[in-house]
Amino acid sequence: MDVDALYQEIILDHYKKPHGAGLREDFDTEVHHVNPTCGDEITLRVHLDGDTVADVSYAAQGCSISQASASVLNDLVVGHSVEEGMTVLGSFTELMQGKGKVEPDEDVLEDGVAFAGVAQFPARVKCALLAWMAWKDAVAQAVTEKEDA
Amino acid sequence: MDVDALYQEIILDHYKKPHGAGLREDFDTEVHHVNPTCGDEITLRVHLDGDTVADVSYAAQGCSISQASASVLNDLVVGHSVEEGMTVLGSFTELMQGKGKVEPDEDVLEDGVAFAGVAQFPARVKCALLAWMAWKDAVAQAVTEKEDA
Amino acid sequence: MTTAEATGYDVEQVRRDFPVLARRLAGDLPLVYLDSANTSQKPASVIAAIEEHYRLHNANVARAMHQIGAEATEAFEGARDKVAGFIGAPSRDEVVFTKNASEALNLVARVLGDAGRVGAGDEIVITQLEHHSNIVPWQQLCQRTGATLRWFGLTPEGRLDLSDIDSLITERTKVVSVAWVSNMLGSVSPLATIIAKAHAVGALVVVDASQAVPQLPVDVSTLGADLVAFTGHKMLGPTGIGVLWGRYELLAELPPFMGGGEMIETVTMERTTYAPPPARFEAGTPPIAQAVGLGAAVDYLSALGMENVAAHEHAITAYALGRLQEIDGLRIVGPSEAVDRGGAISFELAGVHPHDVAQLLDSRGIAVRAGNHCAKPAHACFGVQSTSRASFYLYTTEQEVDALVDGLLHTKKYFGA
Amino acid sequence: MTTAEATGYDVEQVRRDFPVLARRLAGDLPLVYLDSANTSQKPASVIAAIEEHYRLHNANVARAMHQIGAEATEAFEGARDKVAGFIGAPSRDEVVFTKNASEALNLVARVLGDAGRVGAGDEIVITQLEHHSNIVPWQQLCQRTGATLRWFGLTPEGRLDLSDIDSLITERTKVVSVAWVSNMLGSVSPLATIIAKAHAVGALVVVDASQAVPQLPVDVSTLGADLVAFTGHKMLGPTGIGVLWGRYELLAELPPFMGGGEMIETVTMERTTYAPPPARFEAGTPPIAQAVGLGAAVDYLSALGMENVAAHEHAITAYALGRLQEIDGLRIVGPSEAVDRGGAISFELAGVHPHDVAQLLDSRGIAVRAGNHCAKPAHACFGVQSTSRASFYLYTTEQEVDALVDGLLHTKKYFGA
Ligand SMILES: Cc1ncc(COP(=O)(O)O)c(C=O)c1O
Ligand SMILES: Cc1ncc(COP(=O)(O)O)c(C=O)c1O
Repeated sequence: MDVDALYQEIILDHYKKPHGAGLREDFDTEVHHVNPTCGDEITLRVHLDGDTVADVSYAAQGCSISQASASVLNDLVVGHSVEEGMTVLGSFTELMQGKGKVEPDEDVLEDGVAFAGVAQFPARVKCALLAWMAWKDAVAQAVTEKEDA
Repeated sequence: MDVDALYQEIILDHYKKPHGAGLREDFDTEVHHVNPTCGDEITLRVHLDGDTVADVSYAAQGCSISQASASVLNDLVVGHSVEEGMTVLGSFTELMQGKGKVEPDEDVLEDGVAFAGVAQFPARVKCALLAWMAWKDAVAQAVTEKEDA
Repeated sequence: MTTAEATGYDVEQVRRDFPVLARRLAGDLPLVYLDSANTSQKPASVIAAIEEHYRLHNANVARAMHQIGAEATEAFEGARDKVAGFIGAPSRDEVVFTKNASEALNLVARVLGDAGRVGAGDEIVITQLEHHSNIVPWQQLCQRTGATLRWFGLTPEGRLDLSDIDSLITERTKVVSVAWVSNMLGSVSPLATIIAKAHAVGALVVVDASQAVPQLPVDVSTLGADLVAFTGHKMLGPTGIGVLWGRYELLAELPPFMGGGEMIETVTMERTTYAPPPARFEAGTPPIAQAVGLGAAVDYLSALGMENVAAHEHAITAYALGRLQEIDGLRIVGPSEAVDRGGAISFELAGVHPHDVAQLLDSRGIAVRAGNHCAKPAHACFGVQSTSRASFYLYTTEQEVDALVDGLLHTKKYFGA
Repeated sequence: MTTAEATGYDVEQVRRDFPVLARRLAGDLPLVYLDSANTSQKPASVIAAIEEHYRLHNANVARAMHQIGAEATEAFEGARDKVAGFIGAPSRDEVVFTKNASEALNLVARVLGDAGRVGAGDEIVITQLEHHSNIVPWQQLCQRTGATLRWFGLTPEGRLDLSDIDSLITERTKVVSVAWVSNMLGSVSPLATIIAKAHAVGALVVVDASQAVPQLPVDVSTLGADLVAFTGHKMLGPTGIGVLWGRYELLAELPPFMGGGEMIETVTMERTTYAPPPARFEAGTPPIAQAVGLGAAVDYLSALGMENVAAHEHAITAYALGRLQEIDGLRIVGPSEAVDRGGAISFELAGVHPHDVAQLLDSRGIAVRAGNHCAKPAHACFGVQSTSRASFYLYTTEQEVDALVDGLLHTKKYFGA
């Protein structure tokens, strides 16, 4: 269990300069997720433009892993279709729950491959997934609202 | 821990032919005591004539030790003064709680010395004391009632 | 029939796994342990699992992020997985660790009251063969809520008398709580009938499986009960741990029992929200090393095979019932044939009080229990205050039963009975 | 001041009694265990006592009349004697075994409600530094009864703010429940003042001594509290056991918490009467092997001498407070001087999240805790969501504190903070 496998350079970079951080006013739905075991929190807003994720804005309190993963999430889903985003979510979740045995696909996950090492630290998997679970929840709500409207 | 030290001949004799068993109508007070750990029960009546214990009658359900000790109690206190009875109670209790290290006084305890072996069987000490505790309780009540009257 | 034929494992070899069975008692007599319904003995693998945990992996769980904390958490949660698998739980999150079966039953009674699922005018149905731990919590709940306690009686043979089931379990019934296997009479309850009837009127079914899980293959996913309680120390595991299994949706609806530790989602001085099951019901530091030990116990039982354990229990019980009935003046309180019957045999020996029976047997190294076995009402049913009880487990041999019979014959002679 | 001067025993020799302290972690690094406020490590004597119990003397207690039953009972009740002696209890019957401190506190909250000693309009006073286990049970009690929860706040230094004691503890106050030593801030509560005030208005005083009994000489006979809770696993004992001490007359007045097993006097289907304390509060099979282990823990602590344990705790805490404050950007949350202070030090490291601190330290074999330490409200007081916490015990050395400091400097560098 090499701690450098966990804290990849890419992760520390995202942590220090998170992409798309902050809460922006244009949004369809907002969710607040908490990781009760460690207390990490995220407030996350999703703005859809038709089928496209126009923006994901967020305020996150938590460790480097959870903050960096919100930043990477922002990179990976904004500007893409909801469906594409869900595919990435699927790959990312699979990687996280793979106990270090899943080979990440860099074409899909881009900077997200840096999280491969997290899968070897069971206690930190939830940190990496916090933003993604919040995003899934917010998107699902947004889609439902659009359908109902 | 020789079981024959527990079940002395004298004890088995008292068990098979208890002295003074049965509940008689002439009495001042009646008590009902239970040993919750084993369920042994005794209903015991005391009849005082002035300072003298005129009768102790009882209905006991329980093991050989508890039955035999009620029988020995009857021998030792009926016809004696309350004070004498209390002295015997003191000696008997001391013997029981002595963990086998107290030398019984045959002049005071008579057949009660047969219970010396019980003291080596902590689980059975309560059996031997059940009737005596009931008697103590009943006598105390009887004395209080006479004083109040 | 000899047990060797009926048992799918080598009992003598199994016995070597249990250090205490090699114990010599006073007079250098070997231990003949016939008190397994009270508590079971522990195989070396269980003892070693606990020891190793404390020696190498001891840390608190859930809260710790360091290596030994992760090890302890994995061991503790791994034990939950093992227990879930062992009883066929659809989800590991349905397995709540308590301190014993009694806590599991009290937990249920308390939270059903707190949730308002039992109130004045409602009825709770139990049976007359219950262990005190499945009587008193319901009496207390009735006292707190104004609900009424009702119960099934017993047949002269010592089985549940279901003849009045239609008048007992009615629209007013909110909970039916019943032992699967009686710890005193040995009888096995007709759960299917009771569960069907209870569910037909919308009542919850609680099963006290304290004597069942150690002896029988159990599959809660097909049992039909809503909640099932059992205890670690009767199934080769350590003291200090019990289990409440519950259907997840039901557990998720119920409020917590005790508060504190990791059963919370968030806490402010004003208000607390609670974690989902099973954490919601596990206040404070859980029985960590005990869960590890229980996990090892479950591994041991699974390796033997619960079908084999059940077959052995059946064979040894049948053998004992036969041999005990050879003794003049011995009366079995409970079914005298090994049909729908667990391995606890309570009996009276004419003219000798149960405590004297137990004491005499003990002087020969034979450990049985004497008393009311925490089942006073069942004793009252049979007009007795106490009985002697011999109970068997996967390590019990026919020779031990023979020693019991010899001891009882000696006891009769000793007391001239 | 070095710990060698202040400590009345040889710490290096003591360390050899704790098998886990010889553990090598990933990278063949030695374990530096600084998480003792979470759970303590166990000396070999405690592990051996548990092992020997299961190997030779395992039986259920109270109910068994056979030799191993008597041995188990003697060991279990002997542990009660030891615990009673250790805390200066006037009577062994005042020592109730629970599963942990949380159960002890919940027990009290439940039975005070059941007994009608707390009702609508009444007030319960706690403090903002409590562990969740001394908050949530009282919130639940208030919810059930309509009573009101009030609390002492904290000073900026992290001590109890008693300035409003006269308006907080009033004639309406029925219970005051307070931690003796905070598991997060480390501060020691001014119990004498609080107890005097509470008793002056006729309120009961409950003391959560979970962090005090492991560290300080405790004498309940002079403390003045009515009820005291603590937990075995933080004082060298096993998991799965806690203690509630109570004044006998008070315990004798209180109704039972859970029902079942040996907590009864007599049971019929209609009605149950209860055994006197402590049995009344011990439903079901108690934590037998755990009591045996706790007894061995108490023996170990007594042999070291609690004055010596306290002196060591004080010295190592003072040393750590000094060294930690050498680190730029490190902020101690709680008193920064070793005055009226226990050995838990929570802190923030600017720019690095506590989980990352803990992870980096773990990569060097140093075990600290990160999170809210089951004290969310205390964290909220200081405007933080979580902290890192290093906590010490009788086996902690200055070298381990030095390793912590080096690890923190490395952590700062690693995260560029
Ligand atoms: C101050 C305090 N109170 C209560 C507890 C709860 O103890 P347990 O988890 O053993 O119930 C703890 C420890 O977690 C504590 O530190
Ligand atoms: C049928 C039954 N129910 C409940 C219990 C209570 O189990 P525990 O004492 O472990 O709580 C027992 C055992 O004593 C039992 O035999």
